[in-house]
Amino acid sequence: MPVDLNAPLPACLALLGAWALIGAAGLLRPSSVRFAGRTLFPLGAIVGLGLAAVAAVGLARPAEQVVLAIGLPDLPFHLRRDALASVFLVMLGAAAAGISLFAAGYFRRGEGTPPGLLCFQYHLFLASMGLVLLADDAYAFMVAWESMALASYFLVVSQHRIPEIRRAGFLYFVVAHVGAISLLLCFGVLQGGSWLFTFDAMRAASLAPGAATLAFALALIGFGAKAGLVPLHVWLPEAHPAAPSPVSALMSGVMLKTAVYGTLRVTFDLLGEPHWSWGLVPLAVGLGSAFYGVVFAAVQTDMKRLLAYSSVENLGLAFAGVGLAIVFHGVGMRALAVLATIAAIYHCVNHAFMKSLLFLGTGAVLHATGERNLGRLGGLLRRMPWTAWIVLVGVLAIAGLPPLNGFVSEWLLLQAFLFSSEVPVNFIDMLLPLCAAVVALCAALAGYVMVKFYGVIFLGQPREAALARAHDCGWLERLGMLWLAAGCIALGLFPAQVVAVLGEVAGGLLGEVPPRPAAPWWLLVPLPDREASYGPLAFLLVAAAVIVVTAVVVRAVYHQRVRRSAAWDCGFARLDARMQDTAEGFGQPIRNIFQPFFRIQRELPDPFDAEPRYRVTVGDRIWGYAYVPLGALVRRLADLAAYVQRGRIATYLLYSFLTLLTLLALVLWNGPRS
Amino acid sequence: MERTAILTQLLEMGAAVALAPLFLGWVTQCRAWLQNRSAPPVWLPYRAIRKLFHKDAVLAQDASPLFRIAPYVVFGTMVVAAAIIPSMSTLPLNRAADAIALVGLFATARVFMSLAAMDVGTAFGTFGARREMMVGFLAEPALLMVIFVASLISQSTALPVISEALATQALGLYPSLAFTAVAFTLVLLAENARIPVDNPATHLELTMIHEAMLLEYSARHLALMEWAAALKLFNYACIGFALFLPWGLATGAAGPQALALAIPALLAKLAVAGLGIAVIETLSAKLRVFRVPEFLAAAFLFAVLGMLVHQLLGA
Amino acid sequence: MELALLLVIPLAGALLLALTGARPRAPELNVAFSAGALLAAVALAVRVIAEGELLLGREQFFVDPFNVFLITLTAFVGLTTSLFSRSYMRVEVDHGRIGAGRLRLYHSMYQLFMATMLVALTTNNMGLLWVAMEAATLSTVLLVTLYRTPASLEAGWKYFILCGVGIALALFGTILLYFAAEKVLGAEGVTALLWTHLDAVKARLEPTVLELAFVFLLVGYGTKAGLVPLHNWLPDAHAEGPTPISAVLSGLLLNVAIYAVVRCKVLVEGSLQSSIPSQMLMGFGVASVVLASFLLWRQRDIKRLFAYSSIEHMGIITFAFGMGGPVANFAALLHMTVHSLTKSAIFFAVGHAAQKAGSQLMDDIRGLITTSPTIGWGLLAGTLAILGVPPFGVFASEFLILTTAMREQPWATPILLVALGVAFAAIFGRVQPMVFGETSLRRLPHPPALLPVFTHLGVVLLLGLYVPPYLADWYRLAARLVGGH
Amino acid sequence: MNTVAWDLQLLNLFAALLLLLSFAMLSQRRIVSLVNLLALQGLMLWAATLLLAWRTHQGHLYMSAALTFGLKVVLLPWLLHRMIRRLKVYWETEPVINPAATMLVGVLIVIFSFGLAQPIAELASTTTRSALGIAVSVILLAFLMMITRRKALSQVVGFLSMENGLFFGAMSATYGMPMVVELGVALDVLVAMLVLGVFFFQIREQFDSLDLHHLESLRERD
Repeated sequence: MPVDLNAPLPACLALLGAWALIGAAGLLRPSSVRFAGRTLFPLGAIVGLGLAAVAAVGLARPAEQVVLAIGLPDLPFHLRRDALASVFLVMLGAAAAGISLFAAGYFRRGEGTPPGLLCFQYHLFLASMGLVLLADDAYAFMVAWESMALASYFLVVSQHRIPEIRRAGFLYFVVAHVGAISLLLCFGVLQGGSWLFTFDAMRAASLAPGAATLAFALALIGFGAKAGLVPLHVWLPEAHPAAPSPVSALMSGVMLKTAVYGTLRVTFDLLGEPHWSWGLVPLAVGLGSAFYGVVFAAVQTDMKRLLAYSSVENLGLAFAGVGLAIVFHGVGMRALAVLATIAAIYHCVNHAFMKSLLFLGTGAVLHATGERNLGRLGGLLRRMPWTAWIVLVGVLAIAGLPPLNGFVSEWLLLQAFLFSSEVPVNFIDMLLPLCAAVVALCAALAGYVMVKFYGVIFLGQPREAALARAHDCGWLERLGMLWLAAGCIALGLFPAQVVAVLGEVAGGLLGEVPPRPAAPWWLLVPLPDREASYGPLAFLLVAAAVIVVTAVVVRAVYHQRVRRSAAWDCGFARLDARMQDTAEGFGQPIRNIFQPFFRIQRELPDPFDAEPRYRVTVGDRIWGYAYVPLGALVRRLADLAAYVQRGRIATYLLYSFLTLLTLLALVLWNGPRS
Repeated sequence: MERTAILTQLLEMGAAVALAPLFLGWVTQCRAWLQNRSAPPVWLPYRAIRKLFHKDAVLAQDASPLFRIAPYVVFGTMVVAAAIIPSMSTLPLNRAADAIALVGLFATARVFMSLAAMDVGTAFGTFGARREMMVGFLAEPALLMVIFVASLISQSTALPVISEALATQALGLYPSLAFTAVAFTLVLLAENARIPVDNPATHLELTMIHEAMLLEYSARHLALMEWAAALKLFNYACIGFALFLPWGLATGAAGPQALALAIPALLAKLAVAGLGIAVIETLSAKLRVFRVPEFLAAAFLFAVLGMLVHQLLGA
Repeated sequence: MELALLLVIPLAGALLLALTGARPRAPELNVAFSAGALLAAVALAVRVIAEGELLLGREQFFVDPFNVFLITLTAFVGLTTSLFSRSYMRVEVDHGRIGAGRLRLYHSMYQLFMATMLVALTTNNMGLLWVAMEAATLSTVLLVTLYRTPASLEAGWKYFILCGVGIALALFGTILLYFAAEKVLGAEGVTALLWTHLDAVKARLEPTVLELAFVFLLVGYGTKAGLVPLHNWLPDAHAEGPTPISAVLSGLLLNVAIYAVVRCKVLVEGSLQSSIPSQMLMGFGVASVVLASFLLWRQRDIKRLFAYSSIEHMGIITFAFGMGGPVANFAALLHMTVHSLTKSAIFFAVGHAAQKAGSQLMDDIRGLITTSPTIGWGLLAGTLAILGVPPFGVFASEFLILTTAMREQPWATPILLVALGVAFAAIFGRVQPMVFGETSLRRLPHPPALLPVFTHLGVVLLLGLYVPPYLADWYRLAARLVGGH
Repeated sequence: MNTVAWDLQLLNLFAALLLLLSFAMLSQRRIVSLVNLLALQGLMLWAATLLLAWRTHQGHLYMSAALTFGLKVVLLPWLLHRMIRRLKVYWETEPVINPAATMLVGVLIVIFSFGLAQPIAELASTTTRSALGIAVSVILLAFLMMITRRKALSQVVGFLSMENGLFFGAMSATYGMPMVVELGVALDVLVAMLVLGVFFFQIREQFDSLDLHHLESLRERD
C-alpha cells in the first residue's frame, strides 16, 4: 500500500487499524505468553515507530480531513490530521514503541488477565488514543474518548483479585465518565445553534461571550478530570499504581496528554478567540495541582504512587503553560503566547518520555523483587545495573537538570513567565512573575522527590534479605528503556530544532507563526528580539571536557592506591540496613514544612503497649472535603427516594389515583381548548 | 570564536579555580580575627587539598561507581558554572547558558552530591542528603526571584546583559536592588552551608548538612569535593558581583588592558565580600534545622518585595 | 398471509405446549414456534418495506414502518429468550424448583404471551389493542408467580392489581376515544375505533374529549410502561419471576406499552394544538430517570437493580417521544431497540450467574470471570452497554437524545446527565465486584446458552458504530410517522 | 316540558341506584353482603342496558345485556360466594381510613366526576349523556374502595365494580362498544376472575389469611 507522503492521514489510520488488528490477534491464543509477548508486542512497537514517522512527516504537511462510513447515520465519523494532532501522534507513536518493547519482555506469568486478552486491551487502548487525536466531530471524539477510558479501565483491573485494585478501577472509571459527561455538555454548548456537531461547524459558529465562557469551563472540567487537576485528581494516584507498569507508563505518559491536546483544541481551535481572563483558571489550577502533586509525591512510600503524584505535578505545569498562553493570547501578545504553548507541548512530550521511563523502571524493579513499598527496597544498583543506570537518566531528566530535556521545557516556561510582567493588566503583571516562583519551587521539589525515589530504591544497603536474589530485566525490557532514555537525551540536546517544529505547530494554532531566529543550529533562542538563549550541546561539551581534564590530571598526579574498608559507623559496631533513611524519613521535612496540606493520622503506642506500633498515614484532604460528602449526599437522596417504595399496595394505588386526579385537574384547569 | 575569546574564557576558568581556595582561606581568616582567635594562614586550603591528594583513598565496601564519579561531576559542574559567570569579562560561553541554566547547574551538583551521599547507605549520608535537598528546594525559588528582578530591569536572563544594564544605569539608590541584594545574601549563606544554616567547620551529627554528605569521602575525592565547595562559594560571590557590583567588568569588545583593570577590581570585591561574610557569620548563631524554612522564606519575601517595588516605583 | 401466520403460530404453540409442555423435547418445540414466528415477522417486514403500509383482516390489522420493526424485534428477542430458557429451565428442573405441571404452564403461557404482544402490535382496533394488553398482563401474572414463593405471590398480586386498575383506566380512555370518533365518523360503529380512520380524521376530533381520553390512556398504558409515579409493581414483578420472563418483560412488554402510548399521542397531538401531551410525557420521562437513578443505590438483588434500570431507560424513551421531532423520535426508536436487546442480554447473563450462585443477592455472586469467563464478560459488556458507554448503541441514541434535549429542552439536560451519572456509579459499583475478584460460585453441569447473549451485544455494538442505511431509513420513516413538532 | 319520557326517568333511576350501590359498597364491612351489592350493581347495569336496547332498537345491545346478566349477575357472584365459603373469610378488618372520612372523600369525588363529565356530556348526542358523570364517579369510587380495603377479596370486588362502571360509561356515552371489543373485555374479565381464584388459594396456602399486610415484604424501606 503506497504511503502517500503528502497525505499521511490514511497511513495514520491504517497504522491505528494495524494496532487494533494486533490486539485482535492476541485473542486467538489468549493464554500463551510467547505468542502475545514475543511476537505481538514487538509488532506493536514497530507500528508505533511507523506511526511516529508518518506523523512526523505529516507535521510539515497541510491539514487534511476524511469522513469514515461508520458513525451515526447523519453524523458519520469525521477525522482530521493537522499539525497539533501530528505532534501528539508523534509522541504517542514514539512512547508506545518504547513501552510496547518493554511490555514484550514484561508480561510473563499469568497473574491477572491472560496475556492474550491483555494484549487486546493494550492495543485497543493505543488505537483509541490515536483516534482521539484524529477525531473531528463530537460523536467520534466522544466514542474515542470513552473507548480510551474503557480500555484503560480493563487494563487497570487486570489483577482484579485484589480489592484495592477493583476500588481504584471503579473510582477511575466513574471520574472518567463524569469528565465525559461534562465534555458532552461542552460540545452541546459549542455547536452554538448550528446543530451540526462537526468541529468545522463549531469553528464557524460564533458564540456569545457567556456561552463561550460556559463552553470553556465545561471543557476545562472535562479535560481536567482526565488530566488529574487537583480537585479531580483523586483517581490518578489510585489507578496508575494498580495497573501493570507498562500500562501505567502509557497512561501517565500519553493518555494524560490527550487532555492537554483537548484543551488546546477546544480553546484555540474551536473557540477561536479566548478571553484573557479565562487563562487565569487553568493557570491557577495548574500551579495548584503542580504544587499539590509534588508535595504529596514527596511523602509517598509506594514507588508507583510517588510517580503518579509526580504526573499530577507535571500535568499541572503543562496546564499552567496553557493558561499563560491564553492570557498572552487574550491581551494580544501573540509571540509570547506561542512561546507559552511551545513550552506546554514541549513539556508534554518530555514528560511522556521521562515518566514512561521511570514507570518502566519500577516495572523492572517490581518484577525483580515483587515489592512496591519503598520501605522494602534499596541497594538495587549493584544487582540491577542496567535498569539503575538507565533510570538514572530519567531521574535526572525529570528533576529538571540542565543538559537533559526536563530542564528545557521548564526553562521555556520560566522565560514565558519572565515576560509576563509586560501584560498590560494591572495586578496581573505583578502576580504572574510570582507564579514563576511556584514553578521554580515545584521544579526544585521534583528534584527532591527524584533523589528520594532513586536513592531509596537503587542506592544504599538492600533493606530486605530477599533483594539479594533480584536479577536485572531481560534484553527486550532494556531495549525499551534505552529507547526512552535516548529520547530524553535527544530532546534535551537539540531543543532548537524541536522548538522550531513546535513553533510552527503553535503558530498554526494561534494564528501567528514565529520568525526563525538567526542563531547557530546548536543554540536555542526562543524570542528573536530578546537576549535569552540556551545551548545545551556546547554546555555539555564544556562540562565533559572539564570533567575529563580533571580526571586525567588527578590520575596523573595521584598514585592509584585504593583501599576498601567498612563504612564509618562512628563507633557503633553493627551498622545494618535498617539504620538507613526510610522513605517516610526522607519525606519528613516535607511533612513538617507543608503540614496543613496533609491529613496525617498518627498511631503512636502508649508507654505500656506490649508490642508498640508506630504508624503514620498521610491522607488526602480533598478526599474528605469533596468526595466523601458527595457520596453521603447521594446516599441520603437515595434513602429519601426509597420512601416511594414502601411495599403497601394501598399506597401504590393511591399514587396512581392521585396522578390521575392531578392530570385531570391540570387538563380541566387549562380550560376547554376550542 | 576568535582566539582571544577562548583565551579569556580559559583564563577566567583558571583564575576561578585558583582563587576559590584563597577566597575560602580569606573568609576563615577574617572570621578568626573577628572572633579574636589566631588566624590560620590564608593558603591553608591549598595545603589541605595538596595533602588530601597524597593520601590513600579509602572507599566503603559496597560503594558503587556512582560514588566515585560524583566528585568529578560536582567539580566539573562548578568549574562550568565559573566559566559562565562573568567574574572579569563577558564570556563566549554566556550565550550557551543564562542565569536559569546556572541555577540548574547548581541543582545538578546538589543532586549528584546527594545521590553519592545516599549511595553508601549509612545514616549520616541519607540524613545529610535529605537536609541538603530541603535547603536546595527552599533556596531555589528565592534565587530565581532574585534573578527575575534583575532580568526585569534588563529584559533578559543572560548574566552579561544584566550586569551591563545595571552598570550603565545612572548611579542612585535603587530600593528594589537593595532588597534583592539582601535576599541574595541570605540565599548565598544557605546554599554554601555558612553559619545561620549550617556550620562549615563542624562534624556534629545533628547539625551538619554539607559535611554529612562528605563523610564517606577520603583523599582525592574529598579534595575534589572541598575544592568544589570553595568554587561554589566563589561562584556565588561572582554572581553577587555581577548583579550588584557590576562596575569594573571588561565588556566583550574591550581588549587586554580592560581585562588587566578587571583583575584588581575582582580581587578588591572578593576581599570586601569575604569580610562581609565573616562579619555576618560572627554576628549570627546557627538556626535549628526546621527554622531554615522561615529563614529562606524571608529571603523569598525580600526578593518578592524587590520585584514589587520595581514594578510599582519603576526603580 | 404472513400476518395470519405470525399470529397463529404462537397461539398454536400455546395450545400444543399446554398439552406437551413437560415432555423432554418441549423446550426445543418452544424454540421452533418462536423461530416460526420470527420467520413470519421477517417475511411481513420484507413485504411492508416493499409495499409500504398494509391493511389486513378487514382493516382490523394494520402494519406500518413504525410497528413492523417492533414486531421483528419482539419475534427476534422471543426466539433468543426461548433459546436461553431452554438451558435455564433445564437447570431449574434439575434443582427441583419447577415441577412438570408448572413447566407445561410456563411454556404455554410463554407462547400465549408472545401471541398477545404480536396482536397488540399489529392490531388496528384500539379496543383490540386494549384486550391484547389485558391478556398480556394475565399471561405474565401466572409466569411471575411460577415459583409459588411468598415474594413471587406478593409480586404477582401487586402486578395484577396495579396493572389491572391501570388497564381499566385505559379502557375508559378508549371509550372516550370511541365517543369522540363516533361523533365524526358516524355511528355505524365498526370503523370508529380503527386507528387508520382515527388518524385520518384526527384534526376534526373534539379536543377536550381527546385530552381527557389521553390522560386516561397515558395513566393506563403508562402503568404498564412503568413510568415513575405508577412504577411500583415493576421491580417486584421483574425480579421475582423466572429470568427468561424478566428478560421478556423488561425487553418487550415495556416497548409494547410505550408503543400504545405513542399511538395515542399521535392521535391526540394531531387534534389539539397545545403541547400538553408532550409536556406530560416529558414530565413522566424526567421523573422516571431521576427517581430510578436514585433508587438504584439501595438495591441488593441483581434483578431488581436491572428492573430499576429499565424504568430509567423507559423514562429516557418517553422523554424523547415527548420532545417529538424527527431526530428525537429516531433516537427514541433506536433506544427502544438497543435497550431491549441489551437488557435481555443482561438478564440472560444474570440468569446463569444467579443459578451458579444459587441466589439473586449481589453479595453472593462474586468473581464470575474466574469460574465462567464467557458469562462474566457477557454481564460486564451488557452492563457497560446499558450504562451508555460509547462503543455500544445505547450511547448513540443517548447522544442524539441529549443533544436534541440541549436544543429544545435545555432545562432537562443537566438533570438527565446528573441522573445518568448517578445511575452509572450505582450500577457499575455493584456489577464490578460481581464480575471481578475471588469467586464463590460452583460450576453447573449444563453449559450456559451463550449464543443469545453475544448475538444481542454484537448487534448493539454494530448499532453503536454503524447503523445500516436501510435500518436508518426505516427508523426515519417511522419517526416521521410518529410526528410531533 | 318537564315530563321527560318515562323510560328516561327509569334510566336515570337505575343510574342513581348504581351510584347509591357504589356508596353502599364503600362502607360495607361484611364481605358476603359486599358480593351481594356487586350482584345488585350488575343487575342495575343489566336493566339499564335492556331498557336502552329496547329504546334504541340496537341489536347488539340485547346481546350485551344478556352477556352482562350472565357474567355480572350470575357467574361472578357465584364464583365469589364459592370462594368465600371455601376460604372461610367472612369479615373485612378495620379499613385503612375510617368510614366517615371515606364517605366525605367519596362525595368530593362525585362532584369532581360531574365537573369532569360535564363538557363531554354537552357534546354527547346520546339521550343518556347525563349518566356519564355517574359512570365516572362509579369508576373513581371503586378505585377509592380498592385503596381503602385490607382484604384481597374485597379489593377484587372493587376491581369488578370498576368494570361495571366502565361498561355503564360505555353504554351511556356511545351505546356500548363494538361487539368484538365487548366480547374481548368480557372474556378478559372472566379469565381475570379465574386467575384471581387461583391467587386466593395460593395466598391462603402461603399466608393462611387473605389480609394484605402479609404482602408487604418487597420494599426498599420499612
